[in-house]
Amino acid sequence: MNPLAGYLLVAALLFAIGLAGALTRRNAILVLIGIELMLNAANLNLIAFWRYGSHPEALTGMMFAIFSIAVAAAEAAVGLGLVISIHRHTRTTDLDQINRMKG
Amino acid sequence: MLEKADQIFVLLLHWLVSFLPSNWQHVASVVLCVATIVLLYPALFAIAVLLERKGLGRMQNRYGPNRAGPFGILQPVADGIKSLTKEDIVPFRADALVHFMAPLVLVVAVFMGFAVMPMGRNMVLVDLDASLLFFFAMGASTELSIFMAGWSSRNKYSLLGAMRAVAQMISYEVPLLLSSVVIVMMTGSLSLVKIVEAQNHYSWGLPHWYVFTPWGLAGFVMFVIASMAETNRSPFDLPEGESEIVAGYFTEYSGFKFALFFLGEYVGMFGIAGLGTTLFLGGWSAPFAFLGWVPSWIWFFAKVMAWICFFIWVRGTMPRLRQDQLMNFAWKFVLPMTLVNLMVAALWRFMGEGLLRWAVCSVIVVVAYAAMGRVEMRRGHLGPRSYRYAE
Amino acid sequence: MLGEGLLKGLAETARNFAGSYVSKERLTTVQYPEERVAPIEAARVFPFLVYDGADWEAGLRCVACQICEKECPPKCIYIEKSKDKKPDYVGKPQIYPARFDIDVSVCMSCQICVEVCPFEAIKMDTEFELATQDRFGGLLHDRKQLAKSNEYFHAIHPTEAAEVDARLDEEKAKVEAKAKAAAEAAAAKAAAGAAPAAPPAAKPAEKPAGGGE
Amino acid sequence: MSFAFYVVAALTLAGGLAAVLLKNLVHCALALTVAFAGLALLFLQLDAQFVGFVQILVYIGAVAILVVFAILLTRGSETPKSSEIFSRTWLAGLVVAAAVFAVLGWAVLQAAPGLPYATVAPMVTVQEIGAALMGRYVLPLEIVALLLTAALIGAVIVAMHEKEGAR
Amino acid sequence: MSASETRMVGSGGAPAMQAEVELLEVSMGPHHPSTHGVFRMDVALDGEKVVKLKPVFGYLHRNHEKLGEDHSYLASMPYTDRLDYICSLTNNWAYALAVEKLAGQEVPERAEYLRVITAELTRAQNHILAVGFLLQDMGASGTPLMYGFREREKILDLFEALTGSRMMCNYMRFGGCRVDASPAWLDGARKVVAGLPGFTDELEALVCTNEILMARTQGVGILRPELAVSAGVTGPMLRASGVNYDIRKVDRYGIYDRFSFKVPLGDHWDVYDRFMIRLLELRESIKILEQALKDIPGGPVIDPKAKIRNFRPKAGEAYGRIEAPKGELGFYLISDGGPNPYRYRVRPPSFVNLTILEDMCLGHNVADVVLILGSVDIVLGEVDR
Repeated sequence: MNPLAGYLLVAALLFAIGLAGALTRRNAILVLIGIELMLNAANLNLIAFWRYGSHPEALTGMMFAIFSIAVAAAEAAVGLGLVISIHRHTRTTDLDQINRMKG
Repeated sequence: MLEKADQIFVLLLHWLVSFLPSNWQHVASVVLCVATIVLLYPALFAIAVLLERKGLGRMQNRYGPNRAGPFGILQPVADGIKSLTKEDIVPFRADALVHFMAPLVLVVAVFMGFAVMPMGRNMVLVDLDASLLFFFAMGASTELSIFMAGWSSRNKYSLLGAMRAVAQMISYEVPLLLSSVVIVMMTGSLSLVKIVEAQNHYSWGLPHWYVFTPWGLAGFVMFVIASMAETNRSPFDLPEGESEIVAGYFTEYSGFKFALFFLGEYVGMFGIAGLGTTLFLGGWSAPFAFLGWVPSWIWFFAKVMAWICFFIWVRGTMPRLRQDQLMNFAWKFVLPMTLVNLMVAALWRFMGEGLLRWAVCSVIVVVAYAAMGRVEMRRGHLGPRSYRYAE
Repeated sequence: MLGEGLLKGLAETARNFAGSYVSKERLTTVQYPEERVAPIEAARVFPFLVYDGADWEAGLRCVACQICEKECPPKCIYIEKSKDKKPDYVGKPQIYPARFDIDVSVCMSCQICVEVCPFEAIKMDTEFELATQDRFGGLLHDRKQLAKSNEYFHAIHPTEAAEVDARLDEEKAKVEAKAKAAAEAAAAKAAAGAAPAAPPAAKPAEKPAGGGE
Repeated sequence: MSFAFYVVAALTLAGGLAAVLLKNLVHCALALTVAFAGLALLFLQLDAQFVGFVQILVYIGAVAILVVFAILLTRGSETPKSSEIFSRTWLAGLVVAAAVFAVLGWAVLQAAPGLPYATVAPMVTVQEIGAALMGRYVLPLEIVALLLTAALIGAVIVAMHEKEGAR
Repeated sequence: MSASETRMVGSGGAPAMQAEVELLEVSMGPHHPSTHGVFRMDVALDGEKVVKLKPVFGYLHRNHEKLGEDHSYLASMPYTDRLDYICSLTNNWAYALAVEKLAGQEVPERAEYLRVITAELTRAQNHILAVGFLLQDMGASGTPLMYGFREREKILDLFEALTGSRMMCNYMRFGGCRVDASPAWLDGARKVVAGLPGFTDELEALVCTNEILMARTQGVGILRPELAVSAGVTGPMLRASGVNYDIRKVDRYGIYDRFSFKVPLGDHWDVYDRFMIRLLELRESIKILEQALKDIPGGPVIDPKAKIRNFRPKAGEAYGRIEAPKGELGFYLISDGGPNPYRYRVRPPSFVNLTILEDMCLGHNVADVVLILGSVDIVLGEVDR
């Protein structure tokens, strides 16, 4: 098989797993875990395209991946901060129960 | 001849693998190197433990272990046999798999760091372009193993200890990284080999180690502080502060797994000492030009052991900090200090040679240190007191 | 400046570290089984029974008055009186302990038995290596194990033993003088011989025994 | 495709699957780190050393620890009842995910023959990356720096203990 | 939604917030390494902050008071050694003082001097040890403690040479002391006392200006003077709270009015003050020792009329108290004329000082609890009796 296609398939599968986790789990933290997996799958795509692309010396894919990692770290920090804050208000992290806009 | 002594291990390796067919040589040399590292550091660990116990003993006006073998030098062997033959207890409610994995993950992670450590001239397993980053990445993954140990034991003290340890290690990783960044700024490389080479030249017989510059000294001090915290050494040993939380995250470990934790901790210490040596103390380079004939690996290990001795000395002297004070110290003193140091390093870079930059940089570093120390003491209303007497 | 106190402390430990190699003052440990500290005269560890002469059974000063048994705070002394009597150091017939046991595991080395003994019969030993493998029988010392000669007493507590001997000699001299006087009186009276000598000598022995409660 | 690729890919996918399927949240977080480690290895296989190490440093050293702390702080480390793991709309979610995978997989397989085949591994030093970050990509770098600062402050404020009487 | 409901009712008030926080209940002790013996604290933690602390003691209860009523007056003397087993000589003195009051006995002058010398040596070694253990609790790897032990050994050697035992001295008798001190012993004591200031300097250099020590102890475990007085706290604890109360000055028992010494007082009422007050008291004890060892007269050490056997004080009651190293140590005795006391009661300083533990600990960290407990300087033998 084409190596690039292999990496892309792995990334797609990982993305789907992350998406399924984010959509089906109740716990807010697990939804965040799913989102992290999806972001990582995207990173894998970026790196794979950079590696097998025609201009690897331009570093575009790698730069994208680096920025994506930085953004993902920020997202995780804020997201988990929100989860903790919500937990402090409602004593739960169950998304089915957090259904009100009022704190 | 002296050249040979310096390169003895490299030559030995080449000689050994030359017996093999050429397509096996690469694999064989890697395996041999890894085996050497995996055997060497536990041996050093045994020496360090003995040194620590004897040194602490002497500092406390006692002998330390002196019964096993002459002067107690067989004590590590006795300890090893004891821990190997002890019953391995896993608490009933513990998460057996995670409980089992935690020490393994720790040991693997700390050993990985040595892959990029230049232990002598031409003595590095892989000369990565980003070896400093690799080292920190491996250091970061030890935190997870500590969390695994604390959480899986199902013991409140373990969990408290693990939370403390992880919070502490995360906090001090930032100053640890930032204090190394000045070196990267000056060398222009993340490769540890290049960093050592940049320091390995002499003027008037004195080496160009980074510690002998204002920014290098400040970075070195901050690195030492952060490395003590990173390896959970006194005065930052509160994750295992036995007077508070029994033994912290490895309370529920016994026998061989406990020994693995102990090993991991010490090997981690060697790792960080080796890194500090490489970054600030010129790695394997000799301290004086006329001592250049001594094999480079001797210098490296001598410096690492000196570093360990300093850790032992500090442990023998200092009480332990409290959790919130530790955090405050990291975020409000060490981190700002490393940031100031970054600026000083930049200034140094752009001021050009001369006494002026020495004066300016030293003044900035000293003033910043004194001012921040003062603020730190003022905030807690700390200071020596005088007492009144009633007749 | 921040860190000054820490540096001072580091200097202090370094001084002690170096000092432990040169000065006895900074390394006071005595390596016990090979080295021992000089014996301390006042030391008290565990009681023993003093005997005079060569035969321990005949020479025991103890007359089984049981004062020590009563006064012992943790009650670790067990005494059984003998049915018969034997002569003591002044030659008077006295009861002797048929059984005299002290339990090492209970004794707290307080020396009260020594203080209350009117006969200088029980003294404190300085021997401290009393550990055994048998936690019941081995720790219960009977009178044979407890009996130690007056010479031994002199060896471990020379000052105290000298005082004790002086006191006993004085008493003995007094008793002899009394006996002599009695004998002379008896000779003067030219009546029955040695019989009156016994009651006055036995009396001081019984009086404290009754009053010790 | 090398044997190593299959092993690492399997490890990554297994980690990912375990992370979304396991009951106990801490186990999920640990499985997540396995997935992260596998991804780092994949990056290394793709000759992206720097990104691989950054992946370990950031994801295993920071994000995984953050997740674990969040789990402990929300008392989520106890195993929940099986009925409470999945959301009420789990079927819809699963269908959507499957559909997404189907589309992506189809696209990849469609394009596979035309994709570039193994080229020579690009030699990129860290110095070049640094130069690029400070040169062509300096604006995004500054924006990310701002974003990180904002996120840092935001996360601290959101998670800070509310002082009594503050509201 | 019940959780959020309670929240609305509580409307953010402090009690509701408190109730809502999930607490981590930790049992510290009885085999916890820092509880100085067998002592337990049921601690409720919010994070690492203490919100509730319940001291549990009695693990070392040995029926001391009842034994005292069952034993003769003399036979209780060795038992008092075991109350505060660090300072047996001061325990002896307090008990002897109570019995002497009860029986109306006089003490010869030389015996009074010997009592002061041994008691102040006891105070010195107790304070050395208290400071050492406090630092040990702080995690100082035992170095200050080992230095303390080194110095304490010299004092214990003196005790052994005089009384025959290192810790369970059983030295004082009603109407004096058991044995006389030889001139050689007094010379030895002078030598040891001459070495103590040097040791104190060493300890101060090692720890007193240590920033970590200051950070750990200053402002921690504040005991307000009003609370201290109302709870009956005594000894260095009370003086560290700024209350000038030293029974050596108040009662002038024995011959303490003959010596010039000062009472150090704390102004910040925290652990650091308690730590420093002990060191300063050590220096004052050295002063007393120097004076006492200079002036010691000759003469008998025990009242010649004192009875060892068959001691029966007349009916009545007496309370004898002294300034023990840990605070006011008192013995309360009622005699009905028999060989045993009718009632025998001990007022142990550690026990009373321990009662305010929770008040000092609330709002502090677990690590501080260990320190605060260390600064109280308890000995469980005395707390549980």
